[in-house]
Amino acid sequence: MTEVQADCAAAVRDVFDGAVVMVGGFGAAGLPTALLDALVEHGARQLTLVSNNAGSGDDAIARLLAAGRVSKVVCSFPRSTNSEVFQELYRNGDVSLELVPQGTLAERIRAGGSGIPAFYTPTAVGTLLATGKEQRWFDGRAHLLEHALRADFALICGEQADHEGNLLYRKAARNFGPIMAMAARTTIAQVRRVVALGELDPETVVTPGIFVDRVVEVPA
Amino acid sequence: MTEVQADCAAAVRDVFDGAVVMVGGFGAAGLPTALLDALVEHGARQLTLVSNNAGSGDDAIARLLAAGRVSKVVCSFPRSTNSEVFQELYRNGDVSLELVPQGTLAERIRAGGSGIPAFYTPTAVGTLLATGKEQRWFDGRAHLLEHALRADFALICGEQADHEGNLLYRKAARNFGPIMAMAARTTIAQVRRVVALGELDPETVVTPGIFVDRVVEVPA
Amino acid sequence: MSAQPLNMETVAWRLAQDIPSGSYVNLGIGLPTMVAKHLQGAICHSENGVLGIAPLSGEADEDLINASKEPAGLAAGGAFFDHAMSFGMIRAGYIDVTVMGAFQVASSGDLANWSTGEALPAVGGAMDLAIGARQVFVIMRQLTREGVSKLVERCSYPLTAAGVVERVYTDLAVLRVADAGFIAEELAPGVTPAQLQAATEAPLTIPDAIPTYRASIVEAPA
Amino acid sequence: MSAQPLNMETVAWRLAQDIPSGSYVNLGIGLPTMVAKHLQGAICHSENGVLGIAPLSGEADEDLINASKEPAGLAAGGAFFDHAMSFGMIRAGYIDVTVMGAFQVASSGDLANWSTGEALPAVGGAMDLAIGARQVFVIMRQLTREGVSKLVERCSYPLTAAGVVERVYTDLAVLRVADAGFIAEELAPGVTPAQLQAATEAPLTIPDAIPTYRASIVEAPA
Repeated sequence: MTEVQADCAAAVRDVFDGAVVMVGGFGAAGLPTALLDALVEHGARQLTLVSNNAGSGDDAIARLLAAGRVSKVVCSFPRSTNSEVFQELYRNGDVSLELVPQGTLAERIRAGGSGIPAFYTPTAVGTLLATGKEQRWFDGRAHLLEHALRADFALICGEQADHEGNLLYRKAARNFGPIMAMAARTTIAQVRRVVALGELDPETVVTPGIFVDRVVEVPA
Repeated sequence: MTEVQADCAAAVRDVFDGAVVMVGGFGAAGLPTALLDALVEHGARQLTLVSNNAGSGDDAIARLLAAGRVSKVVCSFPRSTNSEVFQELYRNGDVSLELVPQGTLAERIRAGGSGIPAFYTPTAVGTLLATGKEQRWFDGRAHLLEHALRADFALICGEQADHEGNLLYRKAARNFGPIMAMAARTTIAQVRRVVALGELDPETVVTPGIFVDRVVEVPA
Repeated sequence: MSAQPLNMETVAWRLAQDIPSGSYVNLGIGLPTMVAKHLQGAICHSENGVLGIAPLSGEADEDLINASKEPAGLAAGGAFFDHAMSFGMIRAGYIDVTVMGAFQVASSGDLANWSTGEALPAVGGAMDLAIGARQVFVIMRQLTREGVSKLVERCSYPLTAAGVVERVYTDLAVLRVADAGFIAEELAPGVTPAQLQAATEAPLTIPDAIPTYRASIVEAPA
Repeated sequence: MSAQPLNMETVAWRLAQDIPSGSYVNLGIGLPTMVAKHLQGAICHSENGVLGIAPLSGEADEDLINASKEPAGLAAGGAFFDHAMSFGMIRAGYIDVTVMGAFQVASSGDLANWSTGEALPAVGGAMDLAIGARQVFVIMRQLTREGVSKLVERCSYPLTAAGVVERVYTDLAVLRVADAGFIAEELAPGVTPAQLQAATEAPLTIPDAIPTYRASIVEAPA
């Protein structure tokens, strides 16, 4: 059952201290800014953030970090342009980092959303990021065992949603949205427009509503 | 590079004896009938067929089987309505069968198309279909190790394609098409309509052309 | 065995009463498809890549079929997707209820519904659904054509999955799988506790005050 | 070190000549993005879920950015997809060429381009692209700002991937990675074999008859 929420505050009402929160977006594209701002307001602490980036300038992830709400970040590229907020927290030991190659991050999230607990990948074999990981050979090539990532909440950004929670995205703002929606117990989508049931073409739905728990309209 | 082929014969011209051929479709929906008929005509033998079903009545898979071209079938549901052709070949030992749960079949194909050599799944634990498979526990639950499936050729059926090979499907005829397109060295799609570059909305493309090598127009 | 076997339509109706509006439901091949028209507000998943699959209402379309490969319709708000996503949904626990037929159900919740040991087995999506859906409901006649109970202490047929069945709906009763075996919750109309007991070859508890359910549908002739 | 360093634009042009029309290409962050405008008929992949990414031509759209997070355009025949598919494409070998920058390339083909041991490393998609693409081309200046060769016998910086680099395009030469080390194939305009040798701290073969390539583009001021 998908609920259409009146505002972002209602949509993030039950994010609890210590929750694992996936946040969609690649740079600014697909970043669920309004939901993140509501999360800052909401006040949950000790969050584990799973996202490709760790904030840039004073974007919404940087604001959440600056508010001291995040204790751990799982991401591929924390050193974005102007990621000073994260860098200072990290230097001071206020936030820990699990650095994951971007494709492995995506595949771990997709596995979490697909009932696959673990898989093997050739990425990062023989590198520092293979430290402590099981290595195994398939077809004459070394691979690493990687585990699924799941989350308590996913905050994502879509273009349109209907009342069943079916989602469309816009251009490259799609990025992590579809797989994070699958991997979270509670998926919350901010969308530019909520439309009536039947308005979306069932052929073009990218994220079926079964993966989406709450939608909230946040016009561009 | 995607080639638009003049006819199905040209599209399947280089399927070789002993090739592994994935065939899309779930029942009649999405079955690439014209390509399969061209494959019968083409004459390649000792094929390994990877498909959900093993023919029904005198459909195109049954015709390929009846022509004696297939030595092994990897599928989830060989005992469809009227699958007599397969049943007799199987009973006589003329074709071997690897029976795979449907979800595991889909995931193995998807893994093959995603550079993932193997993964763990909870499906089939403790059943006859787990025989000989490595079992491993994750989060207190038993899982089986399953290996990726790749193919030399995939024959699939789409609704529209452009000259870059971008594909749209129609309704439930989508089924195995998108993942088989990813998992084959050479992917051949019969589509109801080939359109000019730029006619497909980049938001609604289901299978990007990078996965598609040949398209051939076969009007409904 | 003198129980008057219920029309399975009534059993399908009874089962549907236990599926809340808004549930995501997968209906297996055969008897389970009878449940479809009794569902209220549920959203049906078909493993061939459809959410919102519905009974056919209009012209048949060869590209829109259900898991039984029969022509189907699509509810407003439906969506199409590929097989990998469809079974990802199943394994990851997004399907609230799967309704399946069975050859045997054990009092441990073990399910046997894919093979009776025949030369050519077929499994389809049964194993994925059995381990993936949050609840597995079985609908079946309680006895085989030969009069043998399909509720057993231990399955003699190959398992589909171990310990997964939560509830069983037969032409004799509604049963729940519990630690101590089957617990009968309701009797089908016209069935006595003794008849149910005689038709069950597994640990079974029949509470003294077991109610008989009344079907609010008009039964078609058996 | 007295070699006149080439404008990297020329190097980017030279690299682009080795990418056939119809290739699927991923261009990394930094110098590799300079290759884009010299490509002829290649289809560019951006790991954030785009095929057909193109230089911006028109108004910037915040939802259409490249892997460097800069506004971009889309070629006819482009498509959008999610991150799992994007990296599935990469790992499964669908990207014909990835062009990357580097801190160091070893004569074994080892690539170091994600970390110089700083306190806060970032990896992005570099490791996936390095092992997944069919060919890894590196574009970089041959020397660091301190005048140290980035072509080395063994990388001192942490590896991105082992044994993956096929060709290196520097401001001094075009080099191929072979079993016996780097083989210089062409010299950049104005560079002598002695200058190339002096700027290389790795096994290097410079054929006697090595040609000098001529750039057919007008160089912008360095």
